[in-house]
Amino acid sequence: MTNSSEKEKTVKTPSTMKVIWQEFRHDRVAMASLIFTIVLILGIFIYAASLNLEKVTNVNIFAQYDKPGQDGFILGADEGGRDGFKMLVIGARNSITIGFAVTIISSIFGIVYGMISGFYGGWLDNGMMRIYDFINILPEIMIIIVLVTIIPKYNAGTFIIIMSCFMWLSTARLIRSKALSESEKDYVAASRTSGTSDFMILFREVLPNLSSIIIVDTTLSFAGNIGIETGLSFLGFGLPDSTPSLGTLISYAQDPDVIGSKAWVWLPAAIVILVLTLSISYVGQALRRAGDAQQRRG
Amino acid sequence: MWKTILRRVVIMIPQIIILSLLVFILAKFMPGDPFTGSITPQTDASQLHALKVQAGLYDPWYTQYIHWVVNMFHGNFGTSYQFKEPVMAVIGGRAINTLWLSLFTVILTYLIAIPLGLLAGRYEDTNLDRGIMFFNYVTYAIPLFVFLVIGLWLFGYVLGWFPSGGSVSLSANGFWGNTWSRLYHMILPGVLTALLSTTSTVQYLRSEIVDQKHQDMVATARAKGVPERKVFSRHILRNSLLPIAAFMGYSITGLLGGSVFVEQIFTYPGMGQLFLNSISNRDFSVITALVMIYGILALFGTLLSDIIMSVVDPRIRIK
Amino acid sequence: MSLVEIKDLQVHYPIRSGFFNRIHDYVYAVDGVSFEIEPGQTYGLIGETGSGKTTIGRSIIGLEKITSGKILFDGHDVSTKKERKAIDYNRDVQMIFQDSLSSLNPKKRIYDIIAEPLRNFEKLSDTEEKHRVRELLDTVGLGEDDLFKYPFEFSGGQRQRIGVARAISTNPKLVIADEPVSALDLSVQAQVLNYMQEIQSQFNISYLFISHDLGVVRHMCDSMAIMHRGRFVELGTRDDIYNHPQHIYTKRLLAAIPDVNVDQRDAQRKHRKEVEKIFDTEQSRYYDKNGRVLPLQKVSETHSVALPEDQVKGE
Amino acid sequence: MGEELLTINHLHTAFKRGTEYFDAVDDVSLKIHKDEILAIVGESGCGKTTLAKSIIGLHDLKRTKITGNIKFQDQELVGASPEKFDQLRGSDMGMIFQDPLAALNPLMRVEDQVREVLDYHTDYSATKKHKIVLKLLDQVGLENPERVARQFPHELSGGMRQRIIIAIAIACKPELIIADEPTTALDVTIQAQILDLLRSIQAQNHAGIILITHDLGVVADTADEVVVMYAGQVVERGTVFQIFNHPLHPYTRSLLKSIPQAEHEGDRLYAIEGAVPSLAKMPHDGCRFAPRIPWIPESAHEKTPTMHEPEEGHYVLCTCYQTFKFENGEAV
Repeated sequence: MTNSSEKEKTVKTPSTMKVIWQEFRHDRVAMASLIFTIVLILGIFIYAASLNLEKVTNVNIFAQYDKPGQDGFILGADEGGRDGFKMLVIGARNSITIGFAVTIISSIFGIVYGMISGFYGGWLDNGMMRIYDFINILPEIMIIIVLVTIIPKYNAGTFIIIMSCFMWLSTARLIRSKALSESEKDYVAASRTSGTSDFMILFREVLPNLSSIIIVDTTLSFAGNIGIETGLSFLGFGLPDSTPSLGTLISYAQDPDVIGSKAWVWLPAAIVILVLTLSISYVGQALRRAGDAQQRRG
Repeated sequence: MWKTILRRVVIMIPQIIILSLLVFILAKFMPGDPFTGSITPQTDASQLHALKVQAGLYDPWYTQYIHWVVNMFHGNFGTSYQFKEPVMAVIGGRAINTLWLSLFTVILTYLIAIPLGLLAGRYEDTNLDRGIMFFNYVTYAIPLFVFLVIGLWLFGYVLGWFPSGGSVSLSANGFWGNTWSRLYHMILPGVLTALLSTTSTVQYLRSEIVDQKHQDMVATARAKGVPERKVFSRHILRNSLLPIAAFMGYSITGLLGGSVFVEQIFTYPGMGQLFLNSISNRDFSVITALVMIYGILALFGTLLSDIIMSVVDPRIRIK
Repeated sequence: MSLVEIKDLQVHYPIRSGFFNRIHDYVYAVDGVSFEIEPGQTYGLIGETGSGKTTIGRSIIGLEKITSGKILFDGHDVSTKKERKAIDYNRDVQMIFQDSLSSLNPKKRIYDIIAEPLRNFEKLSDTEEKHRVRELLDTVGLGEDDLFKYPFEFSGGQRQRIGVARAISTNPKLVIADEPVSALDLSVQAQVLNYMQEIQSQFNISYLFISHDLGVVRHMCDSMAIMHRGRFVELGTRDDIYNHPQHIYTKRLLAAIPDVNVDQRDAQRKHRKEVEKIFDTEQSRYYDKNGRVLPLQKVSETHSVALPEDQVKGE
Repeated sequence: MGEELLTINHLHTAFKRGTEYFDAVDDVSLKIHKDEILAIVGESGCGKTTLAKSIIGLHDLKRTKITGNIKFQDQELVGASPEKFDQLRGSDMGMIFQDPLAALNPLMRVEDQVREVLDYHTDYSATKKHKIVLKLLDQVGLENPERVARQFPHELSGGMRQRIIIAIAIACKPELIIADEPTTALDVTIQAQILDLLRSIQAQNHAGIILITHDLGVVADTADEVVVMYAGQVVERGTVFQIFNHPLHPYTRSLLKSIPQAEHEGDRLYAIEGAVPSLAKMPHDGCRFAPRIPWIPESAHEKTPTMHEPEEGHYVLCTCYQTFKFENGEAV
C-alpha cells in the first residue's frame, strides 16, 4: 500500500500552474480581476443560454432607437428595434467564443511550430523562419478581409480558421526563442546522452520549462484575439450577419447620427470590450510577474 | 556593410515573387473579371468573349501571371471598375493622404514613447515608473478601433473639439489655410493611434535601460568618474536608443494595418478606406494593387530596419 | 584491446560569409587527433579556451557531428547516430557537465533526473529502480530526503554530485567529465573529485577528464594530452608531461600556473619570463607555416611530442 | 612599506531583501599602503566584491546600507557625496573588472572609451589626449596602438580587452587600483601576462593595488599582504608569507590543504564539509566556520569572535585557531 502512494509521488511532475498560483494568490488586484473576469464570462454565457436567438434578433420596427429604459429595454434598442442588452450579451458570448477558439488553435500551432523550429535549429529552423518572416510581412488585416470576401460558404468556422492562420505568429516567435535557449542548456545534452529520444526531450524535458511562458502568452493572446475579431466584425468582415459580435454592435457607430446622438446603441458594447480585454490582460500580466518570481526561485 | 545590405536586398527578391504569386492567386479567386462592370443587357456574348480572349483571360495561368507582373512593373495595375480610371490614378491621391497621416502618427508615437520609456527605465520601481507601466498595460490591452471610436465620439461629437471626418475642410483656402486644415484633421486620429502604438517601444526601451544599468560596462563608466547624468546619456541611453532607431522600419507594417481602421472610422480618404470601399464594391483590380503595395511597403520596412541595425551596431557593421 | 580508439578525428565548423552566405572557410575545432582509452584509466585533456578539448569530448559521446575520422568503442564503429543507437552506446559512455545548474532540468525532481538513463536503458521494476537511485545518491553522499527535491534546492557542489550520480547510473565503462569542477569553489571541488575517484576504483570506470586546470588534471590523471589549436602538442604520462615536457607550448603552459609556494615565487616568475621569451622567439619552429601543430613524434614508449623532425631524440 | 593609503574600520555593508537588511560585509577592518598589493581572497559569496564596490562607491544606496569608516587619503568615503566619488573615481581610484567584454561599451571605439577618463579629469587638448591614449595602450603592452585605438571591443581578444580595461584604470595614474578577479575569465598564459603587467604598473606608478581573487595561486604569486574572507568577515590577515607559510585560521588551513598537490597525486584530497552559508542563512553570532569543522568542540570557539594578533601584523578571528586540528589529527 505504501508503495503505491510513494509511486504516485515520484511520477507526478511538478505543476507549474500550482507554483504560479502560489505567487499569484498574493497579488490582490490580480485575484480581483481574475474573479471578475470569470464571473463576467460565466454570467454572459449563462444568460445567453437562456435567450432565444431568433426572438432577440427579430426586427421590431416600432421600437427603433428606443432610449434606455423605454419599453423595458434596459440599454435601449437599435435600428431594428432589438433589445440592446440582450444583443450585447449574445454578441459578447460570440466574441468570447471566437476569441477563445482562435486562441486555442493558433496557440497550439504556434507552440508546436516554435518548439520544433527552435529545438532542431539548423536548416529546418532556417526554412521555418523564412516562412515565418514571409507571413509576418503580409498585411494580415487586408488578406483576412480579402479571404473573407472570396471564400464561398463563409461561416463562423471558416472565420476562426482564417484568423488562426495569422494569429499564431507571435506565439511561434516567442516559443522559438525560448526553445532555442532551453535547447542550448546542458540538461538537454544530458538527456540526449541518457538515451532519451529527441521527441521525448522536446515534450517531456523542454516543454515543462516553457509552461509558464505558454500560460502567460495564451492569456494575453486571448485578450488580443477578442480585439482582432471584434475589429474585423466592426469593419463588417468578421462574424457573418447571422451571428452578432461586439464588433458588429459597435459598427453602428459608423453612422454619424448614431455615434453622435444615440450612444446607447454602441457604447455599451465598446465598454464591454474594454472591460474584457483590460481584465484578461491584467490577469495575463500578473501571471507573468508570478512566473518571473517563480523563475527567480527555480 | 555594403555586402550585408546588398545581400539583404537580394533576399527580398524571392519574397516579392512569392508575394506577387499569392496576390495573383487571390485575385484569380475573386469573382468577376475586368469586364464584369461593363456588362449591360445589350452586351453581345461573343463580343465579350472576344474581348476576354484579347485580354488574355483564357491563357494558361503562368502567361497571365507574367503578363500581370510585367504590367505591374510598368505601374499598370489595370482599370478601376468603380471609378473607371487607371488604378494608379485612383490610388495616387489616397496614398499621399495615408503617407501624411502615417508620418504624423510615427513622429507622435516616438515623441510620446521615447520619453516615457526613458523615464520608466531610469526611475525604475518608482511611482513614476509604475504609472508609465500602467499606461503601457492599458495601451497594450485596448483594441485600436474601440479606442478610436470612443475618442471620436468624445472629442469629435460630445466635446466637438475636432472634425469628425475627412482630410481637409472644403472651406479652407490658401496654402496655409489648407495646410492647417489638413493638420487639424490629422490631430485626433494621429494622437489616438500614436497613444496606442507606443506599447512596444516603451516596453522595449524600459527593459533595455534597466538591463544596461546592471551591465559591467556601466560600472566601468562610473569607475572612470563619469558623472551619473553622463553615464546615463553617453552609455545607457545611446546603447538603448540605437536599436529603437532600427525598429522604425518594422513599425510601418503595424501602421498600415491600423490605417484600415483609422481611415474607416474617421472617413479619412486614404488607402485603407479605399481598400474597404473597393471590397464593398468588388473593385478587384484596386484591391490586388493595394495588397501588393502594402506588402511591398512592409518588405521595405523590414529592409530599412535591418539596414539601420547594421549601420548603428558595429558588431554587425564590421562583418 | 582498447576500450575506445579514436582515429584521426576531425571536427570542422563552417564559417559562412560573403554575398550568398556560402561556406568560405572552416574553424578547425578538432584537426586530426588520435588516441586510445584503456579500461579503468583516467585520461586528461588539457587546453586553453578554444583549443578543441570540449569538442573532442562532445564528439566521443555523440553530441557533436564529426567531420571525418573514426571513433571505435569495443571494436564497434560509433561515428554515426545509427551505429550508437544499435549498441545502446550511451549506456556505456556517459558525461558530467561543467555547469551543474544548467545540466539538471529545473522542473524535474532529483529522483527523475537520476532515473532517466535507467528508464531508457535498463528495464527495472519500480522497486528496483527506486532501490538503485537511492544507492546512487548514497554513493555520492546524498541522502534519502534529497530524492524528491528540485535542483535549485542544492548547492553547486551537491548538484555536481547529483550529476556524477546520473552519469554512473547505468554502470558505464567510460565517463567524459567536461570541466567538472571549474565552476566550483575550491572547498567543494575536493568533495566532487574524491567521489569521482572512489567511484572509479569501485566500478572500474575510465574517465576522460577535460580541464584547463593543470593542477586538477595532475591530481586525477595517469595519462594526458595537451591540446593547442585543435591538435595534440604532447601526449604522455603524468611524469612525462609534468617532469619532462618537451614541446614549447607545454612548457609555457606549465610555467604560467601560479604556485602556492610563496618562497619560490621570484624564481618562478623569472622562469616564466624566460620560457615566454623562448616561446616568442622559437614558436615558429614548432608550428608549420599555417600555424598548424606539427605531427606527433614518439620520443619514448609513452611519450609523444609534436616536434620538428630534427629535434626528436629519445629520453 | 609606503605610506598609508586606505584604512577601513568596522565596515558593514548590508543589502535590502524585502524589508530586512542582510550584512554581506560584516565588520571588516583592513589597511593598504602605497606600493603594496593587497589580496582579498575568498570563495564566491564571501563578500569580497561587495567590499570592493563599497570602497569605490558603486552600490545603489537605495538598497544598500553602509556603516563604518573608509578613509582614503584623509577623506571619509562612507556617506561621501556622489560628486565626491565622481571626482575620485578615475583619477585617484581605478577599477579593473572580471569580464573584460562586458566591461567595455560594445558601441564605442577603444580610443573613445580610454579617452573618456581624461575627459572628466583633465583639461588637456584633444591632440594631447590622443597622444596619452596611444601611450597608455602601448604601456599596457598592446602592439600597434594606433590600430587598436580605432577598433571596437568585439574585434579584440580577451587578453587585449583586459589590457584596455587596465589602460582605462591607470589613465590618470591613480593612487589606488581595485582589481576584481582580473584574470578569472582568462586562460593561464594570459593570466600570467596580466599579473606581470599589474606588477610592473605598480612599480612605475607606486600605486596600491587591491587584488580580489578566489585563486590562491594568484595570491601567492602576486600579493604582498593577504586578507582572507569567509562569510562576510575577515577571518585572517597578514603578509603573504605569514598566510601561506603559517596559516592560522581553520578556514585558511583547510583551503590550503584542499589544493591538489604535486607530491600527493591521486590521493584523496582534503575536502571541507558543507558549503558557504547563503546571505539569508548567515548565522548571527558564534564562529561562522564552526559548522564546517564539527569535530572541534564548541568551547574552542569564542561566543562573539574577536580579532587576535598572535604575531606582529598577523591577525586571526576567533580562538579556535589555537586548538584546531584536522580530523586526522594533523595540524597543517
